[in-house]
Amino acid sequence: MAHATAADHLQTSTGLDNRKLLMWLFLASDCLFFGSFIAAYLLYRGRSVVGPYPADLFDIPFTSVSAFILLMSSVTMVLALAAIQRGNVRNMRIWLFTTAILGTLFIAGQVFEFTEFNHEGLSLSTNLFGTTFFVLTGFHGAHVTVGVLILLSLFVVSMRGGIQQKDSLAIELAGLYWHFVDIVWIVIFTLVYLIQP
Amino acid sequence: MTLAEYRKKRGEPLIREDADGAHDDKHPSALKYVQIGLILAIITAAEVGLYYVDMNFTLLVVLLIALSVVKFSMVVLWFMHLKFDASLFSVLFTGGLALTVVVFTVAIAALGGSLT
Amino acid sequence: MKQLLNRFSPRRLGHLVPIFVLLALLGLFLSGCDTDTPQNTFDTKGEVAEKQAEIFYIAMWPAIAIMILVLGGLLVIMLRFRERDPKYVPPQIHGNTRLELAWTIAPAVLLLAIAVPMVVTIWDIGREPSEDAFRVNVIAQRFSWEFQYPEYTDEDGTPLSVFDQSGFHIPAGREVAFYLESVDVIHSFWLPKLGGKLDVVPGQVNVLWLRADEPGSFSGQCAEFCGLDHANMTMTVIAQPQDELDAWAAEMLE
Amino acid sequence: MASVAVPKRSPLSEALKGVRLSAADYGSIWSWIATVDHKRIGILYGVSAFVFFMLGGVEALLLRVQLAQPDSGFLDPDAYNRLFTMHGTTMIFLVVMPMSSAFFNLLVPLMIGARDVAFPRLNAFSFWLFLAGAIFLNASFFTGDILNGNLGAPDAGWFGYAPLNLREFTPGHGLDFWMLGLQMFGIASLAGGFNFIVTILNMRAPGMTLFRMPVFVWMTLITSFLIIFAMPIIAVALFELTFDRLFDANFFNAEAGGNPLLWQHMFWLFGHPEVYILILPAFGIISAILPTFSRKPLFGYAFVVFSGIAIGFMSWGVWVHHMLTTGLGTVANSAFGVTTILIAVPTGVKIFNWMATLWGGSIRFRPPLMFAVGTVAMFTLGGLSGVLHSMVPSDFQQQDSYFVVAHLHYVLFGGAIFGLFGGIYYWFPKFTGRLLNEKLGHINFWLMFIGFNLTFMPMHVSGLLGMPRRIYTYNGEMGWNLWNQMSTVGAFLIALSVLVFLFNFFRSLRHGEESGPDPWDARTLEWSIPSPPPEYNFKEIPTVSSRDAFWHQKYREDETGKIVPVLAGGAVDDEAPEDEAEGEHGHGIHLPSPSYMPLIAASGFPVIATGLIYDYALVPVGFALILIGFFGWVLEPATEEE
Repeated sequence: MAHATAADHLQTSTGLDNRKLLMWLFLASDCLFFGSFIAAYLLYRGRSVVGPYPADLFDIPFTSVSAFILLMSSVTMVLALAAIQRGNVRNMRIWLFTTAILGTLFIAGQVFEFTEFNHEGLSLSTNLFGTTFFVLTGFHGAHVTVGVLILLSLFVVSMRGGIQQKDSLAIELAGLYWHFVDIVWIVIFTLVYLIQP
Repeated sequence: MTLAEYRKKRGEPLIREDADGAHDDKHPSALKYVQIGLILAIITAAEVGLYYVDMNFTLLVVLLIALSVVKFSMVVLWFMHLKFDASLFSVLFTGGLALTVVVFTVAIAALGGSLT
Repeated sequence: MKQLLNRFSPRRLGHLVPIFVLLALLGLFLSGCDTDTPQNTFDTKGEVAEKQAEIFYIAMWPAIAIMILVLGGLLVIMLRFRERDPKYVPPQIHGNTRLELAWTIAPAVLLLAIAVPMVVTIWDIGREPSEDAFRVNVIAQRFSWEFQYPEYTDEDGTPLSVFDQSGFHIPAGREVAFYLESVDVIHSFWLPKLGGKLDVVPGQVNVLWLRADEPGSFSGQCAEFCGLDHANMTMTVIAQPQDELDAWAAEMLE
Repeated sequence: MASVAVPKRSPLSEALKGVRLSAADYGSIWSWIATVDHKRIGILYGVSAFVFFMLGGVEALLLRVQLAQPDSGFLDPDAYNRLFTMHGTTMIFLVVMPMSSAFFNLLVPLMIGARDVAFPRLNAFSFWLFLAGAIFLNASFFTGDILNGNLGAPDAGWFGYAPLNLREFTPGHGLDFWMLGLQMFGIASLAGGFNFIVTILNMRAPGMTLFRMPVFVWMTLITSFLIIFAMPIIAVALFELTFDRLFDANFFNAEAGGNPLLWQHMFWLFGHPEVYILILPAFGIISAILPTFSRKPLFGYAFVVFSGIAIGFMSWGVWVHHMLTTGLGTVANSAFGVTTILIAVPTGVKIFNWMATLWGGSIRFRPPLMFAVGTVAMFTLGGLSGVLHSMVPSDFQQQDSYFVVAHLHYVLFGGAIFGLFGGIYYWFPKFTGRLLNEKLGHINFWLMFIGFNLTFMPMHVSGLLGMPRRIYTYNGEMGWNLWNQMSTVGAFLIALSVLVFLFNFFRSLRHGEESGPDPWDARTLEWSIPSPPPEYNFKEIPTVSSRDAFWHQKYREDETGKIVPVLAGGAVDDEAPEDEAEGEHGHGIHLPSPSYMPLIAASGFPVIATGLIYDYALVPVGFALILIGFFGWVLEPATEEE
């Protein structure tokens, strides 16, 4: 029965699942969303009239660790998917939870970074750098937070036995979203942190 | 007539070859994922290392962007399965991405900004 | 039902098309000849406005030709192919590639052809002001204009500054370079008879050059919505021979 | 998110099931509030859009009364600025877009042979969020002292240029309502865009290949792609504005080094695709009407479709033509002038193909055809004045003058609104079972056509005579008086035509001639089912073997090549489906269940927005509502259980 249901779902004109198509469309559209914020940051880089400036504040080793954590959370996420696709619910739970923890760590790092910058005199209204930096990374952080919520919800559902091998799509979709958030950070890490004219 | 019956009648495959779930064996193994994770970590380390190297700024920008493009592509191709998945997904995603890059490059140039 | 439909035959459509073709022509006729309109963009009094009007005409005549072609074509089609026999089913023609390629390529060629003079004129009137241009700094603020004349300074070297919306003076027959600055929001500097507009953007200085061929008085106003009293952000610019201008400035500086 | 199978024991899912079943009581108002049926959602969209159409129309009439004479004191400048801002915003975001959404919803599933859209609850969410945003935006009127004639509405124009849109220059909450209302509306459109792309790509009936789809469906697809790529940009621009206005950020603050033109770039990067978002649905509608009423297939289907795709692509390369006078320099002006000129090519292709469709046909002069032909004619004029704008040097004179006002109304009223009215006349019988009165329809058309031209043709002239846009008053000696008087008279003729339409609409709902399933002898699948369509649309999903599928069921070529009716062809499938459990071939019809969750999730957004403006304590409440809505949505079963 379970098998027949799966086949029914795939009875679409393209042969692709509706929900997965929706997710990819959302990600394609989200490119424009982050692109707009990144463009504003790049446009205003080096145009702040008063400090503090990026060079005064950025702590590259710290942010590198954050970036590394988020990158590794992508690995654990894909391992969760690999586990459920092979029917290993237990491993899936472990990896799912690890991913959520890593995501939370990243958020914590960001909260720390924001607070630190704030102490050193950078706020949303200080200068162009403060405005563009906080809003860009803040929206990324909001995306990560939503991702953590999704992962934790899936974890809770799976603890109650709600996710089996046939439901691997739910994990796959959460994974697509999660990896996207990760690649956005790859871009931000390079363009915002590492490249400083 | 449902799509399933229609396809049966015409002798078409019921499920696309590249549709997900149909061919689990095409997914890379967990080991492969870990290997890729390792490469990603190494590239990140290299990026941070480059940051501290004193070199020509333009060269640095080119190198850093090249490395992040590699990381970006690896995550998209393997972790997001775009390498193995239906080409429609690739078209949609690269379409959105390309549009983003093109229009904002033009907009930033028109506003008198530049990457460096 | 049938009779009812016939009452609204295509002939009715026929009345309308000539009416608005006439209206359009009437409008263009009036706008071209009526000099009693202080901001008429066709009553050009300067080099820039003239070139812009020329470009307008270059596009307008093909546009009118196409308008007549399409509207006239629709009219003919409606008259000729109206339903005569409700049972009649016309041949099901799906297309004609050659025809379709023709009406893709022909407009493209026509449009690219009118693009050539357009680009030439963009570069022509978009050039930097010449060396001997008369410089005026225009400062826009909600909801008035200020003209500063760096060529006319008092003993302290402060340039002559004028706030009188009913009389800003410029030389006639000499290129005038307007350096546009805003102290608040975006405005747009527009003297229709002398030339098209340029926005005044806070944080940047836009430069517009114009030339009044003859002495005269020119009306203009802010063309970018700037808030409550945008409608009253008007100005009158008086072009006069250089010696008269110098005399005026000397008088103002006293 | 993906729906997840929850164990049957879950008390939460049991409770949700109870709520869901009570919503299924057919006929009550709750059945509309909880509906996920694409036809009902389409009707909700259409009715709301029409209400806003009348509101935006009244705003326009007030503006026209003020401008009928020079130095008029009918409106003070403050009220005038707020009314023109609301008129533009309303007509674009609350009228043309949702009216197009109404047609997408009503028609796309029927035209591709589907039982519903891909995500029925997401569809309901789109509608409720649109409505929330629309009501929120209009609520801004009441933030002023309305009884004393002080409106509280936004007053920075529908384009809200920076830095005029900053709190420093536009104090008061009107603009806050504007930016947050539009933000909601944008999210709703995005959700709708995703939904229709998935629906069109994935839910087509057997045999309905992409190149057998009706042109309307193609235009919906292209529009939806434009929406999902353009809306994020305006969302970001609005977020940036929100941070500037509410949290003192510096995105558009020139004093801090910000560039006000950033707003314009983002606004028009969204705004130009938006123009095609507004017009392409109307193109789709007339591509359905013209073939039906000339009894011929659409001429050059492939060219019409590909020119639509070309317009979609090119719409991303012309945004700077809205900013030619901002001083971007000769290079940018030349490049964007040329791209703008070239976008006229695919548009022209469509016009010629429509004319060729009529050519050689047997044209029936019914109201839908009148409106469709009106669209072709009026859009041609709007397109031609557009070419005049694309001539950059002459645009320096026309930019921000009434010539632009004339142009955009020829495109958006003469093009989009005429097309949408044609669509209403055409599909009204499909969804009500009754025809709109023909005579009143013709009166409606001619009044509107004459009124429209009387209103907007003179604006070409006043614009060329140097009349700028957005001025609440003018000097009587500028030579603009006559042209403005004509425009005002025309505007009231348009209003009269809308009243005729309303009378016709309500009269025909009750007393209209019964239409039967296929009153126009039409060509596409929606006419193959009863009017109004049953809840499940198609008893049996049709199998499609050609374009104009329904036409080919009704007509065939005999040996001499003459077109003759097929005996018993076009028989409408109007029997009720057999009992679900024992439907033929063992597959019953499973309809999506009604749900309150979309409404609950959507209701969180205005709460957050109100909180941002007045009291931050409301913000978490709004987020909680959204979370409750989404969690309930994911956990409740999507369809009746088997």
